[in-house]
Amino acid sequence: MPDGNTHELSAPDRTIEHDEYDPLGTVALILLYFVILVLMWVFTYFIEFLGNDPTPMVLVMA
Amino acid sequence: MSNTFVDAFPKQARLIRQAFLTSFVALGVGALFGLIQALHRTDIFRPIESTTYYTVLTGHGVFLVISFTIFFLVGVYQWAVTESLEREPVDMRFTWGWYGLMVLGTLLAAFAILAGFTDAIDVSADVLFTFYAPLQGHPLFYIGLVVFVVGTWLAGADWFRTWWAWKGDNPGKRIPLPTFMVLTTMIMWYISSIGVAVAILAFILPWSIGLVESINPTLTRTLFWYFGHPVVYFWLLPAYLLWYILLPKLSGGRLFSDPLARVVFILFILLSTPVGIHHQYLDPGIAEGFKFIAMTNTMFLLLPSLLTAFTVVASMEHGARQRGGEGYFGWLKSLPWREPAFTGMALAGLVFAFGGFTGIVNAGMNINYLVHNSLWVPGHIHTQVGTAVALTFMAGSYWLVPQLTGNRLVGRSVALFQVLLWFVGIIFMTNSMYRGGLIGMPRRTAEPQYDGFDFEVAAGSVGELNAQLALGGVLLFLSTMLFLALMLLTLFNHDSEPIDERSIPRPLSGPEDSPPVLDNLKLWVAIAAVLVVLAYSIPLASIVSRGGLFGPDVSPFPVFIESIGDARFVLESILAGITR
Amino acid sequence: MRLTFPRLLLLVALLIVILVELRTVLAFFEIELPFAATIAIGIVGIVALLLWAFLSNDAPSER
Amino acid sequence: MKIHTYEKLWLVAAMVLIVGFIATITYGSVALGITMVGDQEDTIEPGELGEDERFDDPRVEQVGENEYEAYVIAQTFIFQPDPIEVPENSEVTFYVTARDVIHSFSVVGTNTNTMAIPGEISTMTVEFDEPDEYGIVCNEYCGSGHHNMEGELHVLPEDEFDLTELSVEADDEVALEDDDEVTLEIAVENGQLEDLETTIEAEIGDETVTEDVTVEGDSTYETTISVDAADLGEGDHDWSVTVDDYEESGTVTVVDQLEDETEDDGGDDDE
Repeated sequence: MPDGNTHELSAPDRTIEHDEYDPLGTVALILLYFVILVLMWVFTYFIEFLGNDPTPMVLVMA
Repeated sequence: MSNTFVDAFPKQARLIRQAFLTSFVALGVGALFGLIQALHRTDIFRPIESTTYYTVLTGHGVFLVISFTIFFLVGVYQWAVTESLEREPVDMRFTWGWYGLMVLGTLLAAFAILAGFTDAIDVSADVLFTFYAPLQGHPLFYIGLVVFVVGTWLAGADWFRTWWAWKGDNPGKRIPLPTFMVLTTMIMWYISSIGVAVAILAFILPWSIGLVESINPTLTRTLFWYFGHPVVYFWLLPAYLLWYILLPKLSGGRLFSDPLARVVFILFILLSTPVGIHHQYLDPGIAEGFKFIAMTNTMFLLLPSLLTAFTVVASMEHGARQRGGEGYFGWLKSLPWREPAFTGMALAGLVFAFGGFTGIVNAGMNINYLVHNSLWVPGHIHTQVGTAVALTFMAGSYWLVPQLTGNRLVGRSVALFQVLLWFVGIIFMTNSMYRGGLIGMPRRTAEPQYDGFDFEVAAGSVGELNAQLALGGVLLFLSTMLFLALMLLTLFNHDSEPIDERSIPRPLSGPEDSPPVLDNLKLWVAIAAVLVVLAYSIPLASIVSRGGLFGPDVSPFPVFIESIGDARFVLESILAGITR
Repeated sequence: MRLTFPRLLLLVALLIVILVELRTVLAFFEIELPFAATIAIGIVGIVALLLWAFLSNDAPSER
Repeated sequence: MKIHTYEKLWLVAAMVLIVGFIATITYGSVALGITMVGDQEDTIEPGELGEDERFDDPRVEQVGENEYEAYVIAQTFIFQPDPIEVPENSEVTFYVTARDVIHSFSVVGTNTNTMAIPGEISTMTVEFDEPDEYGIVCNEYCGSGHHNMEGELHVLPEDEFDLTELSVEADDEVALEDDDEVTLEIAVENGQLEDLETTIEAEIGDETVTEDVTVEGDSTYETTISVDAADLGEGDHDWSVTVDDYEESGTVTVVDQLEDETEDDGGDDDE
């Protein structure tokens, strides 16, 4: 009886070997991730952190 | 005829079930404590006093990041070694021995912590998971930790022994990947747990029982973090193992690259330990140069995780494409999202990827001023250990526990709901923690508000952040309870068979594609040791020469007898008043 | 049913998560979405998703 | 070793990312001059803070034109001094140490944040431009009262900030018979480096005495103001001394004759 609890892990439709497989989707996802990481980093460092004055500095004594 | 792990290795399955049971008991208690904290620190429901909060907090930390994670780890690793070497431990009595030691250690530490709830027993250890001296817990707490760690050392020895026996029978063969992961993790653990062993055995334990009078707080703190950062990889690597070994199978594909998986684990041996000082960026007494070195090491430690992201996602994509997936993103639809084991691990990986960003912020030396010890940090911990690890363990259990019991998982749809509930809960909770941390809310405190000032929230309000945190905590607790209920029902679901069998598909690119030097564990140990010596010898020498081995006459501050602490506080205040 | 139940559940979860995070992102750009508005948008979004999923006679697209 | 081209590409991208993070931090340190709390200061005996000239009296001190040093002690569960007051447009170096366990000194909503470890002294130099009020919290668990450990940091407008301290010594009782005088011994301490020009205003009963003074930088001006007891007459007289915003006050009693030897008569003298 096919209920939610008995379904099999479905078998692959076809077999793909290493040499015929290019992980295009992975590249797409991970480059997206790369861009998000860079944006978040720039935001967190330059706006959140550097905007959170006062910050301990070496101050040039006048 | 079923072909599950328990059919092949009934004796080992019994031990692993036992380890999982211990792990899940700790999870239940830890989750309850977590719920109490989430409601208390947001001032929504307070069944305890604020002073008792720290007993709860200590329990939450120790039971979850020591007992839950590490008992699960030994279970998974015992499974991985047995399964991939097709071999039983050399002596099963030894195996039960280390399990027993770990249980004993846990019980001792748990007694010391839980006794803090009652005045009837003059024992407590409200020192939190980090037990920074001169806060002083009851000696039983430290003894428990040591016994527990010795148990894990023997577990590692047991797996090495099994491997050596296997190597004798299989000369010249490459180490099977799961066993390789187990052995490399344990090497990292041996190198790093020396720190906490020295901190406790040489300094804190003698001091807590009164053999030595004073302690160097910077030294014990540095030794703690020598262990304290690698330990997070000790929690994480079993999750990595499940991602590398189980996730491709569950996706309907095969592991993309065995060689890179090996490289990743070797990088963890090399880089996990010489980074601990990044937890001490804001500590006085450690020169900025050492902090910079720790920072660069920590940043390079991103590499194995970034590589893992690629390999694991590519393995999932392989499965999706074999199941007919197409396009740049369309293949995502062909993944088995109705399978809780898969969905749980995939979401855990997603949370890990973005939680990793908060780790980069923590690792960035000067930006640490922004977030150090703020609520941001537990936000990070809960996305990483609390989700990447915990959710992977729970999802993994949905596949592993049927293998270990021979019973079919009960309530697959409920299980799917459970992992999604966790996902939603953790986002609610950590989102508010990150936002609270950025405006300077501290971690580890029982109260949401202070008398003298208000937190300035950029958008929304403190009340809203608190509500969100508490809601997340409640959802996480419900999710944990659902998980435990499903596990219990599965345990008694006797007249059934698991829907899957135990075989793991071989990788697309196997070990034969990599140089044998990757399996030369002695070489990696040697390089790791050199790196550790380079990173730590000079800072440690500097700390000892500055403050002395036993410190600049720092007296203990026992938190195990509350009245003493209070009396001392009053005395200090009077003295302070006089000196002003 | 246009979607299977598990997928529907997954989409609802993702929708809630995106909503929570989007609100934070918007706040960084100084667009403050009030608490009540967020909840309202969430409910509308989820109801829309449910309607879309249920008000259809197509067979589930699950493979 | 067989590695897919895309994976090599990602390896390069990952390295770029890592180097980029390190470069950002380095930029912050080198170009912007953000320093870390380090090992600049020698260790100190936490049990003997009272004998250390910096920490025997936790305080703010002026050391240059716009430069100040703040000596701060964190202990269960207070900060000293509290509040810490500094002027706007100033450079303040905090020296923070702990008396008992590990605490932190964290100025809420800023990057001014350090651990306070017994035996070690943290130093941080920061600039305060605008007048503001900040909270200070301890963000390291330090015992059962940890959540009560807070302080305040006030950045004051220049005209409201000073390091002036006023102290007055006066008799409680003065006798008429000896033509005695009621005297107020006044000391005005100026902790700033600039001269302080101010007026001392003393009131005793109905009498008012004013004195324009210049207190030199980093020194104390002492003066005595006296009024004939006879002019005041018998009875209680309130006195007060005002210098800028500081006021000291008390009461002096003028009696017919001192009754030092009579022990019974101190009965009403609760003060």
